[in-house]
Order: sequence, then structure tokens, then C-alpha cells
Amino acid sequence: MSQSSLRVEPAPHPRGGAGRFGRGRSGLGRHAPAWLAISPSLLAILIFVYGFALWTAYVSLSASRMVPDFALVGLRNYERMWGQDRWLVAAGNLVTFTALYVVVTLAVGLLIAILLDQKVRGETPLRTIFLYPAAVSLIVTGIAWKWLLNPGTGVEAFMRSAGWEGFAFDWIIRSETVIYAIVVAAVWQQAGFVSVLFLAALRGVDGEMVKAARLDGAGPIRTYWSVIIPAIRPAFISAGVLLVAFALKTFDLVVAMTAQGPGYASALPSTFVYDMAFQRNQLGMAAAGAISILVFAAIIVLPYVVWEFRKSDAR
Amino acid sequence: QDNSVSFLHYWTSGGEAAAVAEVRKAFEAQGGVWIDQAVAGGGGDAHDQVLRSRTLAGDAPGAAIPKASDAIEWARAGYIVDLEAVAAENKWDEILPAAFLPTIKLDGRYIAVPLFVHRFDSMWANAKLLADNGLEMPETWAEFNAAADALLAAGITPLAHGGQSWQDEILFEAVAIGVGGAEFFRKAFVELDQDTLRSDTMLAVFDQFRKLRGYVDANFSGRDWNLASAMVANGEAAFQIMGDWAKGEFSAAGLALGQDILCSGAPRDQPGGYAYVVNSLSFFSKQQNNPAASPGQELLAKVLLEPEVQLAANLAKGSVPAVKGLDLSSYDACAIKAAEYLAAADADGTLVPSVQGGTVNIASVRGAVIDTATAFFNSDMSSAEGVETLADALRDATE
Amino acid sequence: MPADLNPSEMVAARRPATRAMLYVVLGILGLFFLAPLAVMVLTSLRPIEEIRSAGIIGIPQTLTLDAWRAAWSQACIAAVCEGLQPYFRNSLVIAIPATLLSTLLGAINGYALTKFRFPGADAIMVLIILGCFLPLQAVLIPAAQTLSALGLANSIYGLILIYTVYGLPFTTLFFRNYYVGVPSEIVRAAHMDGAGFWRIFFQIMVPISWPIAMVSVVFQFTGIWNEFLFGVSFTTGASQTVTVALNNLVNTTFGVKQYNLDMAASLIAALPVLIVYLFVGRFFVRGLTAGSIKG
Amino acid sequence: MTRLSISGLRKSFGVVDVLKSVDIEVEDNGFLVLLGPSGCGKSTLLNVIAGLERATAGSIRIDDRDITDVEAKDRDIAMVFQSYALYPSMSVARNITFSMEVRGVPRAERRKAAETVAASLQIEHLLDRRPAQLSGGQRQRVAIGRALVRSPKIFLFDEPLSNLDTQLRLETRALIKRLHQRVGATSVYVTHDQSEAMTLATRIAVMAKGEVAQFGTPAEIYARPASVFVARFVGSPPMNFLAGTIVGEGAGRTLQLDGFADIAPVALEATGLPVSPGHAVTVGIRPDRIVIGEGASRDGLRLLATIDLVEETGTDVLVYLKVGGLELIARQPPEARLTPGTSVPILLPVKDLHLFDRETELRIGF
Amino acid sequence: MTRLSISGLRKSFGVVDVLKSVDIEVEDNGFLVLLGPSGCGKSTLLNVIAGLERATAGSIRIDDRDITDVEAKDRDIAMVFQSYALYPSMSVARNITFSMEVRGVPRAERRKAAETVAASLQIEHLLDRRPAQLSGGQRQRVAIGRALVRSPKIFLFDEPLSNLDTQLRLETRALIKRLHQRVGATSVYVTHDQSEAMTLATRIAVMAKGEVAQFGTPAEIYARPASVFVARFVGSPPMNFLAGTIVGEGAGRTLQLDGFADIAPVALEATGLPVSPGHAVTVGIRPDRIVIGEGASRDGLRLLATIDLVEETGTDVLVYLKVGGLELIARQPPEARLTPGTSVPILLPVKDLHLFDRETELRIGF
Ligand SMILES: Nc1ncnc2c1ncn2[C@@H]1O[C@H](COP(=O)(O)OP(=O)(O)OP(=O)(O)O)[C@@H](O)[C@H]1O
Ligand SMILES: Nc1ncnc2c1ncn2[C@@H]1O[C@H](COP(=O)(O)OP(=O)(O)OP(=O)(O)O)[C@@H](O)[C@H]1O
Ligand SMILES: [Mg+2]
Ligand SMILES: [Mg+2]
Repeated sequence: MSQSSLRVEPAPHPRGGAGRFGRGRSGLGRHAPAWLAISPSLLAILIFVYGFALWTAYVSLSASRMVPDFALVGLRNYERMWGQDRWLVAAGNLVTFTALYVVVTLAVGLLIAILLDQKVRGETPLRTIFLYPAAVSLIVTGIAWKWLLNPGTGVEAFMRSAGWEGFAFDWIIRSETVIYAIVVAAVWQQAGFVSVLFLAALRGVDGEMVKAARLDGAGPIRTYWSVIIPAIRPAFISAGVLLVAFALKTFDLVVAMTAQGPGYASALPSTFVYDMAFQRNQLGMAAAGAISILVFAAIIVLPYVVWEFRKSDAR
Repeated sequence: QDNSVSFLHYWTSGGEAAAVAEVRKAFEAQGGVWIDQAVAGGGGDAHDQVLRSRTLAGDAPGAAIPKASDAIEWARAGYIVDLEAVAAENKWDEILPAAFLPTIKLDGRYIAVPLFVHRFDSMWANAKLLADNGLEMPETWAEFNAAADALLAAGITPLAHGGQSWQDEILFEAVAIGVGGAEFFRKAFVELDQDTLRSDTMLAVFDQFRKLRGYVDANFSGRDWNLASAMVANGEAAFQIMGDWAKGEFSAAGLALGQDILCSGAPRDQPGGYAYVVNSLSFFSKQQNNPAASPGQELLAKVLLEPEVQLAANLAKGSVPAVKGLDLSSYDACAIKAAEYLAAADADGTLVPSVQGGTVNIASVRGAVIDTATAFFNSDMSSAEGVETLADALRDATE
Repeated sequence: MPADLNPSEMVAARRPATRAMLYVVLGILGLFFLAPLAVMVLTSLRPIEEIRSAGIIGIPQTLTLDAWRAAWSQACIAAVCEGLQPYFRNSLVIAIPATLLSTLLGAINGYALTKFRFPGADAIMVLIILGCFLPLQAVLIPAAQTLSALGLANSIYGLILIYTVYGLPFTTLFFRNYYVGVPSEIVRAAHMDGAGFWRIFFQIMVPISWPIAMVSVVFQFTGIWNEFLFGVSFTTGASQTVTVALNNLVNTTFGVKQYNLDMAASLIAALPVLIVYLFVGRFFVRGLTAGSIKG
Repeated sequence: MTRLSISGLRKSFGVVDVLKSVDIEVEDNGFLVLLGPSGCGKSTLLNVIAGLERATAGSIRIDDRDITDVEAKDRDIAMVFQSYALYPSMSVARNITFSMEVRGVPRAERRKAAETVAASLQIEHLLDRRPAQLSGGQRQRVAIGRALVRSPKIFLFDEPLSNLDTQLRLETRALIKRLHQRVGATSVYVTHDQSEAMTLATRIAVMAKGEVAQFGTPAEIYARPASVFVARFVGSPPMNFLAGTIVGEGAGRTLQLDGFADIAPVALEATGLPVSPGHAVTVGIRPDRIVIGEGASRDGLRLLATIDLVEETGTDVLVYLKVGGLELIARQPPEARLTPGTSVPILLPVKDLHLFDRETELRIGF
Repeated sequence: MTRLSISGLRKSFGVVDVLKSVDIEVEDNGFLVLLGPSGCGKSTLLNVIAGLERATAGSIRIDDRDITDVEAKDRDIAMVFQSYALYPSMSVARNITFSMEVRGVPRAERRKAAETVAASLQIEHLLDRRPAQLSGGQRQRVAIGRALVRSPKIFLFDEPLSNLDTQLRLETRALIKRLHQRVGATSVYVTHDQSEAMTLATRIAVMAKGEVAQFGTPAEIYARPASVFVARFVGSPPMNFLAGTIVGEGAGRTLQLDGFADIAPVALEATGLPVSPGHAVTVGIRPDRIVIGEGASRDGLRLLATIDLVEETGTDVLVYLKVGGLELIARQPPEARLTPGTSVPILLPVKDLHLFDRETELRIGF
């Protein structure tokens, strides 16, 4: 420790004469680097997210058709939209789809993550297998799913040709069930990514804590359920938010798999918005749809997110 | 002198791309500089979207291929350049079918230059299947129904169909023209006349449309149109009602048009009628309300309607030329037939713009018809309900 | 407290029967995940005539790599008949910077918002998270107008900016939720050692962020690689991204369908992403925070 | 060269008031030891001094500069965390010299410093390991090394030796003391080890429930605990307490043990203690001051006790005595041969008694 | 009802051999204390016993069952971790009763158990907090509570009291002792606190570098340390060592201090010690056995020392003496008034001397 010579002069008081400006305890100065660090992101998000959302909100109240038109028409677009069967189907589908998709993907993703975390051989290839659905363009994988799920060409035909005459798996061609077929493919697409997200979190779990649970007599299932999963709860929030966001944005999959059919039984708000904006020249109504999606998102995630964040989280 | 034109389009697949290449070749031969900006997908959805975002961002392409109804809106918004000089010089009013003019001119000015003409209400059939079952190409819906029933009894799927909303709508459109005739069609879908929309004829249209639902196989839902074509080609189904682009699939399968595969217009109970769509190029200006066309744009506009270009491009694409009176001897049997029908229909005034092709009215009308057709076809809605739904939807769509 | 850093070993059943079960379950899951891939691969290996005549799903009677070859370097995309191969570079020069940038910014945000809990940090976090839900179709037009106002219209910088910004809500979310689990004490200790905001970030936080950084990279790279809406709007002609090119190749409505080519092309287009996945595997290490604090 | 003054310091976590008005002054080059029961707020106080927690109220000054709002990294303070807080991704050597790295000290010099410090903590063979590969005590030493490598204005130590074996603890304690004397940095040191407190401190603050119960030199605190709490807390085994009453007036005042009417009271000389007749007091005596056997002719309270239990600690014998209904602990040299169950006379010498007010529990006299 | 036998146990982390052949036998209801310097492998040994680490070689048996390969959760062992290892997402109450939850004990009963245990550890007011909201000592008590709530076959304690204040430590130690006696579970306890070791243990294992240096009762280990290492390690302050040589033969053998030729050697009675003339030995004496001043007529080595430093620990005085070139530490009662710098005669009584072979450092006699 022969380094007393290295002593640095203490930095001068950052605010000059102490106390001259009073003792603001929440002064910006103290948090300046953190503010500085997030400000580019914050600025970008304020413009690209909130600025554009406001623009959209305005357009939703306007008479815009093919190009933005800033004459306001009040809630006319919303009224017309909610009067349309197509939108009602889309909105209903969104609720079903979001609920099933989020829950099932979380479950499958977690299961895969836990299995992969058992020191399995070939973890990297396996992980890649589970991830690849996200890598391949949905325009084409949607086609593959369409074939697989179509009773004439896919699983049903295969099972029947294999001798199981009564086998039926025709979700995709029936209006009432087509949304479940979409859920299957959507889960398949994102479960791998969610599992990787969970895997990253599992890799950070404190080993000592797991040991303690073992000594407390907890078996693997119990340990995961009561100790490890609560410990990776933040990852659930990440995955949950991500999946809800994806549910709201699911688009290509529906277009490629069912083209929103039969009829428009598998339409979603996102396809509705796209159609209105770019096919039917109803920009105002498209904006109304987009704003409705945002409100829906806010209704399902905001309370949870706010509640989650208000609890003190630091260790 | 700026002879360049950036051309935004969605003609990317084999025949389409070859057709575009013909145009390009001619354009470049005359000194044009061609900047290709292809965007495939969704029957032009992606194209429309890109066109929208780029135009509004002040970066409009020199030329694009909006649907006729969109071209009108773009023109109203002040983004379409003025081509009157070229039009006058090349006598466009004379060389184009009169029926097209309302959809490509606004306030007496050309806003679009037609390149390809497609027929939407075509019917295709597997010649061998028909022969085996002792059937002829049906001319009326009654004949069609009889043939279909016979085929059903023989265990053959009468109608190959892809259950996507736009295909449902093509079927509906064909039935509407066939059952109601051209005049009915125009009143209902161009003029949106509520009385016509709620008429008994419309009820009959829906009745026939409902009948067709019984002629398709169980797994039609979501099927691509080309797989439906393959069913006809492979003898799994007898008929397909689909636009004339379907012949590309049949040719690719090695079948001879007019021999292995029979073609005609969809059955009709009224004389005449032809649901067309014209694919036209519109020329955009980067700045709003600045109608001066660039030299490149004028050159391309001129090139488009040159007979050789029209002939070569349409031959490649499988459509028929927009310019009247060309010699089509190099075309296939079905195309020649289609061109004859076209000329005849133009002459007797039964040429009607396809709803599906976006040639009619504003886009929301097209959407409403598609929605109703597909909803009806994929549910057990009654014909009366169908009529009601359609009329209501079209009333709301024009608000 | 000698750390056996492997909770999985603690929890993992060691009995052979259980481990066998483990592999069986993984195998079944693997089959489910591979089924569409199998369909795609098989289709890509069949000649199109066979697909037309023998049905779309089936075991190839003739195996051919023609479709792959064509998709790589021969197929015509619009006017250019060089397959997908010329477009990879475009995608890479957009996806790599945007992925790295959004991951870095997400990490910085997550760090600033968890380890420097300044007043309003939670509100800002909520604000950022809500950005995840913005339907992009709806904002395409203002985005295009904004980029053009910034002079970035029709340039890869504009796309990089767009992808970075719209990735930020997600990357920030990932990092934030990873960093809440990192003991704050080590940040405090570094602070006592005189390290400032950035040094703590780069020297203390970054080295323990590998797993989540890889998650973020996977997410962003995949998302950007496959993105179509902005890609198609802001690139043209030869500067199009692979996904746009793939779309142009595959997504024809009225042309003749070539399913074998479609499948081969989409598999080829996905290869760089698969390479990223394989590469990323090495960073999924365990116990990066182990041993830092007690209790 | 550093004086640390804390005045009126308060800190709450939400509704929990952890520190309630703390005033402490550490002189230049002083060594303040914080003693206090678990959870009384010692670590919190260190954190506030270090600038890692914001004070709810009050101020902290170093020399004459108010640093209440200065950032932790600009306070020039080194700290050993109770939870160690090692950098998990860094080797031991880098953990130790990270502060030098921050200041831009060249690599070779850092390595040398790390080696020197590690050698003095006997972890030189671990320099290239990661914290996860260390035992508890080794981690703790790394945490100490990280502070010792610096020459800050103030050192803060939060129970730095708790996981070390006795020998290492003595050596490290000596190391810290030497360093303190050489560098002269003001230090604040939390410990539960009394001998650590006594040997290191120039000043001790005994804390209770977020307040300073007594602040003084080690000798003062041991010899004149300000309250029953301090008396009980400092010294091991703790002081014995008995109830007593003051009888008589003026110079004739005596102290009578409650419940031992038959025992001769002791005279309280005219010391001017503020006690009046009937005043209820608590009488304290440290275990090592209890004389077992017939004490010499010393003045004090003489009682008869039963030996309840004898505990050998190796260096001492702890004798648990029963006197009437009371229990007393006495500490005796190891030679003492005492048999449980037997009765012995004991003496509580008057000069070793501590008197506290029974009500307020504050010290009265002696 | 539990006997724990460990034999031939080895454990390596990669190339680091942490345990090298450990053999230990704890009788039914025994209380084994592990003592040893930091990093010698104590925690590792506990981990292996608990089944949290796989032994590299050797076996562990409970009663007559070989459990070397039994899973941790099936061993019925409770452990207090050195690092606490609390469940961060659970309240204190749930942390404590998680093992009961696993066994399906009803909620009300669990709550009651948590309250009882928490009360005995004085953390009953913290039951609904999360670990992050606790002080170091409070966390440690939760960790203890988690073990104490159970009635396992074996308790393992890894420095469980290191962060508690003296009073709490005494109380908790007593609690553990009572529990041990009541439940009768075999316990293994790691500590660095000698008095803890002495008061709790029925057996002590002194470990050094992954091996057991001595295994015996507390009294044995204190009175007859098997080696210089053990002698130095047990006892605080540690034993003093001097170099000596055996002179003479048979009953006439004497011990001569090296470098103190002028000092009278002491006679080693015919104890049959295996020493021969010229045998180089290390002589040990505990600090509290050094008599300062003219010792009574006891037999021993008489030296003249200079008082170098006097350290008050409160209950004792540590005297640092210089004798020739040597340093000795003596522990004296607090009354001893000694002035640094003065010379005093000292006596090292012969009966308190320990002899070790200078070469092997193993105990020779006495
Ligand atoms: N993962 C590891 N890799 C290499 N060496 C390790 C690892 N874990 C522990 N060690 C070493 O093993 C030895 C024994 O560690 P252990 O924790 O058992 O010591 P201990 O006796 O409990 O010490 P302490 O009293 O400091 O807690 C230590 O020297 C430590 O450095
Ligand atoms: N985040 C928190 N929220 C509420 N109470 C807290 C929080 N952190 C600490 N406390 C409480 O503040 C009190 C003081 O804690 P602190 O860590 O300062 O104690 P300590 O004196 O260091 O104790 P120990 O000797 O056990 O380490 C404790 O009673 C603790 O429970
Ligand atoms: Mg503390
Ligand atoms: Mg240990």
C-alpha cells in the first residue's frame, strides 16, 4: 500500500459554495449523468412514439381518407368502426388471441427454458431449433403452417392416411376455431425467443438460494415454482409485455396463413388497420383502430406495469 | 435533360416481370433511364403503402400503378402530372376503348395510362373431365348448376376455389354479372343505387352464389388460387372461376389452353358483360400541385401506348392490350377469345369495371363488397340477409 | 460458500429415468418446432412439377437442389435475375448497426433506470414500455415525413434510426428487468471507488450482461432482418433488404407460384439469423453475478 | 487532516425511521467505532456518510465543507461493505485495484499495490481468482483490501472482520490500526466485537434504535456507561443488574439491595449524587468484578450464592450464580476450581458498582 | 438418533484440492464444531455433507446408511448458510417456514411456528418484510430461523452468529444449545469464535488446508493441542512459542531455551517423553499462563522482560513483552497496573508448557 503518493486531490465542490443555492435534495446535478444517458432515447421515443401517437390520435378524429386531412369530424371514425362487423370480429379475436397466445407462449417458453437449463447435451443446437421459427420469414412459414393445418393436406390427412379415419383437426377452415390455429403458429413462432429470455434469467439465479430450497426439502418442481420462478419474475414482465405487444402486432402470420379468412373470421385489429390505411383509403378509421389498439394495450398492461414498478425492486 | 423515371410497381413474378422488361426495353431504346422499384405483395397492397408513404414524404416515384380509384384521389390531391401534350399528340382518345376513359381521365385530363387489360370473370375447365362426364362448357348458370350436380354425383369436385376473401369476391362478381347483366352490375356497383342493390335480382345473385358454396370441396378455406388451378389441372376439380392470369399456371403445368383447359367467360343469363380491370401507370410529381411532367415521364407515357409495346408486354403478361385494333395473332386461344369479347363488349356497352380490380369508385366500396361477399360465402347467412348487408355496407362506405 | 454455480445441477434430476424423460419431452417439443421446417425443406427439394401434380406436402420423389440454386443466385427479383444473394449486404449494413445501437442504448437505459433511481425513473420506464405497443402501420406516414424532414428519407441511416428507436422500448425493457436482479451494492462499491456513471456501466455492468445482451441481439437482429413494412417503404431497387427481396420473390398474387423456390429462398434468407443464434450460444453462461455479495 | 461532523441526521425508509437525529463528531485522525445491537442503524449511518443513501434531514461535513449533497464518488471515502459487494466479473486483483484503475494508475503499479495489499491479507495466492471461487473469509478480505489500497479522507468499515478466524482477525485488526496511524485517515468502524472496539477506537458511539446512546472514549464507556442499555451492551459477558434503594440522607445515605433486607447496606459517601431517600435504583456490576470466596477486607455488598453452572471458555471460567431469585454471572480466572451446586460467599465491591435510575435507566453516580 | 461418519472424503474444484481425505465421526446427538483458518475448507465440508456438492471421493454415512449419493432434499438436513441464501422474493415468515410449506403444513400452523421462532430470535416485528429490507444481522437471524424451525436429523451451521452483537450472540448460542439438547439432532457448526466452540462442542475438529489437524473434545484440544498449528490456532490471544533444546539424559533431562543460556533450564521429570539430547523443540505457553512479577515458588522458566505495550480490552489487559529478541503476549487481569517501558521478571510455569518437535511441529509431551 505504498501509494500514498497517488492520492488525488478531491474534486472541488460541484456546485461551488456549499449551500449558497440552498439544499435542493433532488437537484438535477446529482442525477445529471443518468438523465444525460437516457435523454437521447427519451427524446427519440417522445418524438417517434408519442409524437406519432398524437398525430395518429388527431388523424383518428379527422376526415382523412387516402391522405391526411386535418378537418376534424369528432368521433365519427370511431362510431363507424365500432359499427362494422369486421372490426368487431377483429377486436374479439384480439382478446381471445392475446389471452391464449400470451399464456401458452409463456408456459411453453418457460418449459423449454427449464428443460434446456438441465445441463442438456447439445444445448446450442436445441436452442437454435427452438429459435429458428423467429428467423424464417412469416410470409413463408405461414404457408407451411397453412398446409400443415389444412385438413386436406396436413396433419389430418396424414393421420387419416395412417389409418386413423376419425381423426379431425380442421381448426383452420372453421370460422369459430380459426383463431386457435393462428395461436398454434404464433406460439410456435415466439416460444423459442421467450425461452431464451427465460434462460438468460435462469442463468442469473443465485445458486445458493437454490441450494437452500433443496435443503428445505423442495423437489425440482417445487423449487422452480416457489423459488426460481419468483426470482425471475422480472423476466416474466419482459416476456409478457413483449408477447402482448406481438399479439397486438400479429399481421404477417394471419395474412399468410388464412388471409384473414374464412371470410374475415381471423381478422385482427392490425390487419384491419392496415387494410383501412392502405387498401381502403380510410386513414381516419385506420387511425381510430390504431388508437383503440393502444388503449387496449394500456388497459391490460398499464395497471400491472405500474403496480410492478412501484414496488421497490432493488435488492 | 432528365430522362429518368423511377417506376414503382408490383409486377415481380415471371410473366409480369417479363412484361415490364418489354416496356423498359422500349423506353431505354428511346433514351429513357429506367429506375426499377418493385414491391411485390398482396395484390398491390405493399405497393399502395409504399406509394403513400413516399409521396407524402415528398419522395414520390416518377410512375406507379395505383388502382384507378386511387389514381383519381391522387390526382385530386394534386400529385399527378399533366400529360395532355403527349395525349393530344398521340391521339389517346381515339386509340383507347371509350369505356375505359372515365376511369383514366379526370376532368378531361389523363391521370393514368393503360397498359394491361385483364378479365376477372373468366372460367376455366378441365377438358378431359368434362368430356368424361359428357359435359360441355356451360353457358348459363342453370347449365353450370346442372353440370356441377352431375359432377358431384360422380364424386368430382365441381368448382375449384380458394377460400380467400378476394377470391370469394371474384366469384361473387362473376355471379353478379352473369345473373344480373352488365346494366344491373353497373347500377349496383358503380352507381351504388340502393334500389338495385335491394332488388330481387340481387337476391337471385346471392341465391346462385350460395349454390356455388355447395360445389366447392370441404378444405377450400385459405387455399391459394393457384392451388385451386392445380386442382383443375390435375383433374381433381372441373371448373375454376378466376381472372385470366390463371392461364399462366395452366401453361406452366404443361397444358394446352383451349384443348386441355377450356376457357370462357363465367356463365351468364343475360347477354354481354365483361368485368375488366385496366392496369395503368400514373405519373407522380414530387411536389404537390406541380403538374409539370418531366421529359422522362412524357417519354414513358408515350412509349406505353405504342402498339409494339402493348403487344409485347401483354403477350408476356397474359393479358390483352388496352389499345384497340391490334393484331393478336401471336396470342394464345384464350387471349384471342378474351380480346374478341372485349371488343364486342366495348361496342355494345356491356364492358363493366371490376370491383375487385379497384376500377370502380372509391376503395372503401371495394372493401365493403369484399367483406360482404366473403362473410356471406363463409357463413350460412340467408340471401335476404346478404342483400341487406351489402346494401347497408355500400351505403355506409360512401359516407 | 464455494460456489457450485449451477442451480440446474441442483434441481436437475440426476436419475437416469428422469433424464431420459427430459430428453423425450425435449424431443417431442423439437418435433413440433421442426415440423414446419421439415415441410419447407422437403418442398424446397421437390421439383415444382411434382408439387403441382402430387400435392403440396409429400415426400420428394425426385430430389433437386435447383430451387436452392435459383433462390441463391438465379431467380429474378423484379428486373434483376441474381437471386437473393445481392441483397444480403443491404440487410447486414442496416441490421448490424441498428442491433448493436439499440442493444447498447437499451442497456444504458436499463442501467440508468435501475441503478440510478432518480425521481421519475419509473414514470419514464412506463413511458418507454408503452412504446412497445405502438402499431407501426399507423405511424408509417408520420415516420416517413419525419425522416424526410431530417434529410434521412430513402437512406439506410433513416432505417437504422427507425429500427433503433422502435427497438428501444424492448431492449430497455429487457435490460431493465435483468438489471433489477443485479445487486445494487456492487454499483455502490464502484461508486465509492470513484467510478462514475459510464465507467460503472462499461466495467461493472457490461461484463455481467452477456446473457441479456444476447437476448437483445437475437431479438433485434431477428426483428430487423425480417422487418418488411419500413424496409419496403424506405429502400428501393438494388438497396432493398433481403426480406423485401424475398417478399418480391415469393409474394406474388397473380404470377405463377413456385413453392419450392419460395421455401428455399426463405430458408436461405434466414441463414444469417441462424448463424447469429449459433454464435450467441456461447454467451449464455451462468453465474455472472455469483459471489458478488452475501445475503 | 479530516474532521467528520454529523449533525441532526435523520433517515427513513418509507415509514420506517431508521436514524433519528444522530450527532457525532470525529476529530481529525480519529477512529470512531460504532457499537449497537443488530438493526440499530449502523450500516445505514455508514451508507449515509458514504453518500450512498440520501439523508432525510441533517447534515454531514468533512472538515468545514458540507458534503450532504456531494456525490459518493466525489467524497473520497473508502468503504468495506457488510455484504462485501465485490465486482463479480473481475479478478481479485482487479477488485482490489479498481479504484486505482479509475484514477488511471498504470497497470504495473496497480499490480504491485494489489500484491502488497493481498500479501498483508494473506490472499496473494488468490489474486487471479473470481469472487465466486473464494471462501467467505477470503471474500471479506478482498473487500477489506479494496479499501486498504486507497488513501482516502475517510475509511468506513462495516463489520469487516466478522468472517475471519481469530488469528487473521487479530492480524488484520493490527493492520488496520497501523494503516490508520500511518495514513491518518479518519475512520468509522462498525463491529460487534468488544475487544475490537476497545483496541481500535479513539471514540465509541453506542447506538440504540437509531440514536446515539453514548459517545465517548472506550475507557469512559466501559468505566462509566451512561445508561443501563450501554452498560449491558458493552462488556462480555454483560454487566449484572440488581434492584436497589437509597436509604438515609446526606452523608449517611446507604444503598440497600431490594429483597435482601438481611444484607448489610453499603454506605454511599458524600459524593453529591443526586439521589434522595427512597430513590429506586438499578445496581450494576461487571462479571469480572464479582469476588468469589471470602474477599479481602474490601468494602461492598456481601451475599451468599449458589453455583449453578460453570462454563469453561478456555481462557476463563464463567460462573453462573444464583442469589435469592437472581442470576449473576461471574468471570473467574481458569484456575478457580468451583463445583456446581455448592454455596459460596460473594462480594460486590462498592467501588465497582454502577448506579442507574430505575425509571430513566440513566447513570447516577460512581 | 443420528451418527454421522465421514471417511476418506475428498473434494476438488478443478485443479484446486479443497478437501484432502477428511475422516470425522460424530456420535449420536453430538455437536461437532469445525474450527480452522479462513479458506481451509469448512464450508465446502458442510456443503458436501448437505449433498450440495458432490464429493470427489470418499463416503458419508448417516447412522448406517451411505448417503454419499442421496439427493440433498432427501437427506433431512437443515443448514444455515454462511451467505444466508435467503429467498429474496419471500417474506421473512415465508422464508422461515418454506420447509413446512413444502411438507404441506397448514398455513395457520406455519404462521405460528414462524412467530415462535422469530420471537426467540427477536425478529418477530420483521415477519412481513422482504430480506432486502433487513440489516445484516437481521438477515442472519432469518437464516438461522429457517434452520431452527425444522427438526432434521442433522443441523449444519456455517458461522451463524458472525454478524450478531454480543448479547444476541450469547442468547442465540444458548438457543441453539437448548434446541440441540431438546431435539437431539446431530450438529456440525463452523465458527471462528473460540468461546462459541468451547461452549457448544462435544467434539471439535480443527482443520487446516483441507485436512483435519486434530479431532477431540474441547478440553483435549485446548489442553493438549496436537501440533503447533492447533496450539496457535486455538486460544486467543494465541499461544506464545519459543525455541528450546533438550539437554541431558533420562530423568536428568532438562529443557533449555535457545538464546537464553544464562537462564536456568527446567527439569523434565521422567515422563518418558520421546526426546533425546539435542532434540530441537518448540516450547509453547498460553498468554494467560505467563506470570508477571515475582511468581510464587512455582517451578518454571524465569526471564526478564520489557513491557512493550499494554492493551486494555475492557475485561483484560494484554501485555506485549519483549524478552531478548522475542515477543511474548501475556494476558492479565484488569487490575494489573503495568507501565510500558519498564522491566519486569516473568515466569513460565513448567506445568503450563507445551513441547513440540521443531521439525514436525507435532506435540511431544506434557
Ligand atoms: N469454485 C471454486 N474454485 C476454486 N477454488 C474454490 C472454489 N470454491 C472455493 N474454493 C477454495 O476452496 C477453499 C475452501 O473454501 P471454503 O469456503 O470451504 O473455506 P472455509 O473454510 O469455509 O473458509 P471461510 O472461513 O473463509 O469461510 C478456499 O481456499 C477457496 O478459495
Ligand atoms: N429498505 C429498508 N426498508 C425498511 N427498513 C429497512 C430497510 N433497510 C434497512 N431497514 C431497517 O433499518 C434498520 C437499520 O438497518 P441497518 O442495516 O442500518 O442495521 P445495522 O445496525 O447495520 O444492523 P446489523 O448489525 O444487523 O447489520 C433495521 O432495523 C432494518 O430492518
Ligand atoms: Mg449492518
Ligand atoms: Mg466458509
